Amino acid sequence: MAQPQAKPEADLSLQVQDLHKSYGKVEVLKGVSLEARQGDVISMLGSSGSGKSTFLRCLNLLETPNSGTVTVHGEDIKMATDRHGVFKPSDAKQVERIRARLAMVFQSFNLWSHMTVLENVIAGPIHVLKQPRAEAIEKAKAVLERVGMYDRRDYYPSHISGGQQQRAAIARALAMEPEVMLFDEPTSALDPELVGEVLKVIRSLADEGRTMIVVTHEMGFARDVSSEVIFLHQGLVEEQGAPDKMFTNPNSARFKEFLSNTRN
Amino acid sequence: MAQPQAKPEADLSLQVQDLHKSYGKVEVLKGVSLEARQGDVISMLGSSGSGKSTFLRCLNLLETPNSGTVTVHGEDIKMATDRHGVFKPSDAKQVERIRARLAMVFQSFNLWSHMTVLENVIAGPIHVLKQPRAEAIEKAKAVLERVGMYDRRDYYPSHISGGQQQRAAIARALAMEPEVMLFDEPTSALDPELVGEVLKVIRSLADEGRTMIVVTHEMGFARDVSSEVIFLHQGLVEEQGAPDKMFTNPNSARFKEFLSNTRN
Amino acid sequence: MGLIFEYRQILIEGTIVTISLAVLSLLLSVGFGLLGAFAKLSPSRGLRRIGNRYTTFVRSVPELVLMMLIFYGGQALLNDIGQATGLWGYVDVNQFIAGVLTLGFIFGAYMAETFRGAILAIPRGQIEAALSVGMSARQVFTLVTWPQMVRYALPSFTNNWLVLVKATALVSVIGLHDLVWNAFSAGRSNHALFTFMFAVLVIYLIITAVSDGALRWVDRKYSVGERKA
Amino acid sequence: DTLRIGVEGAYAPFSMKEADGTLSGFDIDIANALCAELKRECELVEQEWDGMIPALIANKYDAIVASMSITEDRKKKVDFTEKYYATPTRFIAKEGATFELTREGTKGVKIGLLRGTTMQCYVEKHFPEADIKLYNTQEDVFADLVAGRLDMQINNTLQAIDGFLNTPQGKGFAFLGDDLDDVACLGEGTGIAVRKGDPLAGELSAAIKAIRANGTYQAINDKYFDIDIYGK
Amino acid sequence: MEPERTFLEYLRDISETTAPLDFMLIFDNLDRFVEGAWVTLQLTFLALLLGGLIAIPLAIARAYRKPVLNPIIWGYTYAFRGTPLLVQTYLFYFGLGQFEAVRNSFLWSPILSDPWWCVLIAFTLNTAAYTTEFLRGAIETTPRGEIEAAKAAGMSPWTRMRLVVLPSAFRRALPAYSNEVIFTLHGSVIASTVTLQDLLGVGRWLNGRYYLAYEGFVTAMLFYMAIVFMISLAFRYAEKRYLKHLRPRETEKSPRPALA
Ligand SMILES: Nc1ncnc2c1ncn2[C@@H]1O[C@H](COP(=O)(O)OP(=O)(O)OP(=O)(O)O)[C@@H](O)[C@H]1O
Ligand SMILES: Nc1ncnc2c1ncn2[C@@H]1O[C@H](COP(=O)(O)OP(=O)(O)OP(=O)(O)O)[C@@H](O)[C@H]1O
Ligand SMILES: [Mg+2]
Ligand SMILES: [Mg+2]
Repeated sequence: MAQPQAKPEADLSLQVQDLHKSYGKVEVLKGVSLEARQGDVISMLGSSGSGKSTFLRCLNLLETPNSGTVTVHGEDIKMATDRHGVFKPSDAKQVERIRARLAMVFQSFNLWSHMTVLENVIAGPIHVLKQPRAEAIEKAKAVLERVGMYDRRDYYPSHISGGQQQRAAIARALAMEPEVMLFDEPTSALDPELVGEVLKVIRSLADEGRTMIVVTHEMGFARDVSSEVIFLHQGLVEEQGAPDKMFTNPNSARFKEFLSNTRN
Repeated sequence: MAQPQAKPEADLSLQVQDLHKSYGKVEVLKGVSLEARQGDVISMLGSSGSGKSTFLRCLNLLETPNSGTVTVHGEDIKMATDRHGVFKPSDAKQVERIRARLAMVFQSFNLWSHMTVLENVIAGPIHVLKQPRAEAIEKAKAVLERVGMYDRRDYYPSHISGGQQQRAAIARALAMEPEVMLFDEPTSALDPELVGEVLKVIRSLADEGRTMIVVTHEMGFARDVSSEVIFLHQGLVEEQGAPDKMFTNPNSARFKEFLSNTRN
Repeated sequence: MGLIFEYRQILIEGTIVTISLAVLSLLLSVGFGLLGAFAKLSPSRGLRRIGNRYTTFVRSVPELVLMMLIFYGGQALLNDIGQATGLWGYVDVNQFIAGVLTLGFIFGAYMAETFRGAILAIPRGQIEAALSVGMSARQVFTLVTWPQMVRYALPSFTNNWLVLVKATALVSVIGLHDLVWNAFSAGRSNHALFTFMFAVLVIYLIITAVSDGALRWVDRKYSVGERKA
Repeated sequence: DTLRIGVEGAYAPFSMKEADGTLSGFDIDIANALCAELKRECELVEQEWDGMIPALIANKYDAIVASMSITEDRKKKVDFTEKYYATPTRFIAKEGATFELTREGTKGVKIGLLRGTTMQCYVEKHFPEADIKLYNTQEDVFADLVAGRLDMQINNTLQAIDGFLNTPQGKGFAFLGDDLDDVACLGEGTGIAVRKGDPLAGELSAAIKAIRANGTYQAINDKYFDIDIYGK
Repeated sequence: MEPERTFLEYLRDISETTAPLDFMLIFDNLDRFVEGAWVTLQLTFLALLLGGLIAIPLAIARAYRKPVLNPIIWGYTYAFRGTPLLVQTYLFYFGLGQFEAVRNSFLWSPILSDPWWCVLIAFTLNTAAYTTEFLRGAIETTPRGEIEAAKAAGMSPWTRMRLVVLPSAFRRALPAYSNEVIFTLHGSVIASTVTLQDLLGVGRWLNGRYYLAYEGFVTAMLFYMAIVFMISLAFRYAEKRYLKHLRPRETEKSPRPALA
């Protein structure tokens, strides 16, 4: 069980303040804040449609928040209102740089369909991190081995099973050796054995000092691995805290209900 | 807990015999057989890549098996070897008719992206079952209500969350009021509360006498709801039987291992 | 400019021939194109072979030659049959119909490739989902394949259409007098080829503008449900 | 039954398009006069020059009245009537040009001419080392001569005077050398082509004689030209 | 030697008199056709290459609706796709030649006076316009999730374009691109109207020289057919190679007889 420890301010690897996001008239995020120190594993719980994916997508600016700030390792992502009155990132280079340090595993995987699994994994390291090809392949093979996808490395995404696609997507994110990882339900398509495997991987990454935000429906994982749990409800943080406390003694009525309806 | 009961032969709603399927040189299914009586809920377990999706896809002939027979309510799906030596269904009308009686929820949802959720749900009833439009809409609304998607009925699939997409896909299958339902990990994208809801729906469908084959990674569901559990391993049925027996006293070493690696 | 006004009658007549020929052949070519695309994507090896031969052969022969082949060769064949059977004497192949059939047949092969590419671009799961609810091949097509395919096919379809509009000029070799033929013969009769060429340009640009508007509308109509990047 | 006659429609002043879409010109008037003489109804069918003979053979019309020279090569494919006019062929170049009209003198000289005419045969036979450029229409030849892409061109004198030298475009250009002489290539004048073995050739020849005799021919001739184009 | 020569003469005789096509004449002029084919191939493939290179940035600018560029490029593709290639070629060749100023400019003697260059320019601009439009379509239909994945990996817009968007768009456009290649090849016959001796030019030359009706066309046609046949093969090969991921999960021939 990972203990949440007090860490110095400098270690703050990710800080989000008062994030708002609407689609048209529907406000999906109504002011979400979060702080993650290096090595933190933050689990995000929340019911379907509560805005978890949207939140992750805002962190690396795949969605532009309507307001709020995102700070990565002390660096504020610069946002500005352009002349059409649209709030958006103002420094494209900065956004790229930051995205390279935040890897994401998508809920729907989003593997590049015209590349084999291996090509998917090495694309980022070669073209973004500028690793030599041979080195990237070496590392990719190790990563694929780690998620049990080594023998499928030359398959196209459309020719592998759902769980294999998900593992390929995880491998792709791992290969970027990012400081912060955003996982959107990374074990949804996996069998219980593999869930265990993948969660082990996540735990070991945390031990290496990487910061992770994991959207998950695995209560066990949230309780055992994470340093902090956030429960999102209708676009707001309903409850947040250390897992032991949250699971044994929840404050919020909604979270209590959520827990009690969970079959375990 | 549903008890597997001995039912008369006539009730055999689905029968599969010695199904084989290869992709190129890789043999994915190496002879799988299965019998489902009316009202049966058969859970399929198995590790990622073991051939579960392929098996479901063979049942309604989205994949053509290399050999084997599928019998639905006593009706053999006619297969024949054409003059190029390819084994395939020989009666297209029969295949359509049978598909209309076997509804499927895909692992990757496969919602029609140019239709709203409601349109997705009514398309089959209107065009395949020839229900009047008004009636189809009525029923669709009820079904959407049942999975908690009523208020999102006018959204396009690309504008809803993963869990909402999955529920829409379940609603689409339910609306066909099929005799046999094939679920491919129907709760993978759902939060624990909704998992409970959906499993309740499945249980109630079973009580109505529908037959279901559910690929799942939810051990709890497999144990509590299903009348039979099948454990697939590397394209073969490794173990099969009543859930109580399987979970408390497994025979196969592989299934034992699978269970012990399951964090629960 | 005065000259063009003077010759407006034959320019208008030519334009009408061009447009009606183009529109009718377009309809025909869409039909041939869909058949061709389905043949080429069909699981049946025989159909695939027919589809491949159609697109390869028709596209390999220059349109002009094919047109002459069908028009003159078809005429000869018709006459021979008439003679052999004694059923008819000399019948003239109607130039307009021959033109429409030939252009439709030729452009069907191009449309086939366009449609095939578009169908391949549809996520396969979408079609599988349709099959799994028991839709017939026709229903899968009208409810799922077509609405999604249109979006992918449109740019290349537009190209084909624009080439087709201009290819109608080829029918002059079989004696149909389209816009280009009429304008050029007027231009040469008056040593004012460029003036008339200019008129042709303007008329074509108008046709293009109108079709562009129509196609944009189609694009909007078939892009529902797409998240814009 | 009607007599169908193939004409070109873009070879002023022999055949051209009027604003109302009707055809006019020397060839057209002659064709109509011949029909009147034969007391047959006539239908004029417009056809591009390239496909003139193939369309005749394919029975799209029965005769060609389109300023077609009678040559040995063409006779292999079709029959001809007697000539109905004959005009000499000459070279045209910039005024004061000094090309020598010999094999050596035309080496590398750019000569433009209309494809598929008797001139092509002549130039390729006599000046094979020239840089011969083939055009689809006479208008294009004139345009390139003016633009300087050609050193000279070869053409039917009547057409050259009417369509070029007497127009503003033709300023500064003049005939070069004398009338050319080579029956094998240039033919024996302009005739009407019919399908091989068609008795129509004889009937049309007789009709040509008749309209020359009764003055119809002369009237048409004078309508378009200052000189008598029937030749010797 | 003797009997062979008579045989040749005999052939020539048949060819000229009884055969429907004067094949000996074609045979005698085969070298010219080969030269013509070379001109055709050169023009077609240079135009496709240059046009393709031009089209890529234009298509990108169109797909992403770049403010000022988009309407300008649209105007360009509109004009070039909307008007006949013949007229465009004429305007480049004869139209420009009409002006004194053009004739006296430095562009005249090496480039604009030469039909080869005029035709190449016209063809290139033409095919670039068509290619721009269908490539734009293919770029616009790139699955959104795949672009997001590329963004999330921190790829710059250029890398994203090069690695994800274009490769996927090219693949989707492949079947339609075969149309464009063939259109350009067929369109290249227009070269013969401005005195170039391309394949059709040679065919027309032959017909004109010997007052033939078919021989030149038929021979040219056979050459064109051969070229398109090779193009089709190339595309089929390219699809096999590059569209692997689009192929349905398909079963190869069943390895053993069906048990049913
Ligand atoms: N087109 C194909 N070509 C080759 N192999 C394929 C193809 N499609 C699937 N496979 C392989 O078949 C095996 C079974 O795939 P299937 O999708 O049935 O697995 P699954 O049991 O559903 O796994 P998961 O739980 O991950 O969804 C996998 O190992 C996969 O890689
Ligand atoms: N493009 C869009 N337009 C309108 N509404 C949207 C759009 N995208 C998402 N939404 C809505 O925003 C809400 C939050 O979506 P989000 O994907 O963040 O949910 P989630 O918490 O990840 O759910 P899940 O667990 O089901 O994946 C949903 O109710 C969804 O319908
Ligand atoms: Mg989500
Ligand atoms: Mg699966």
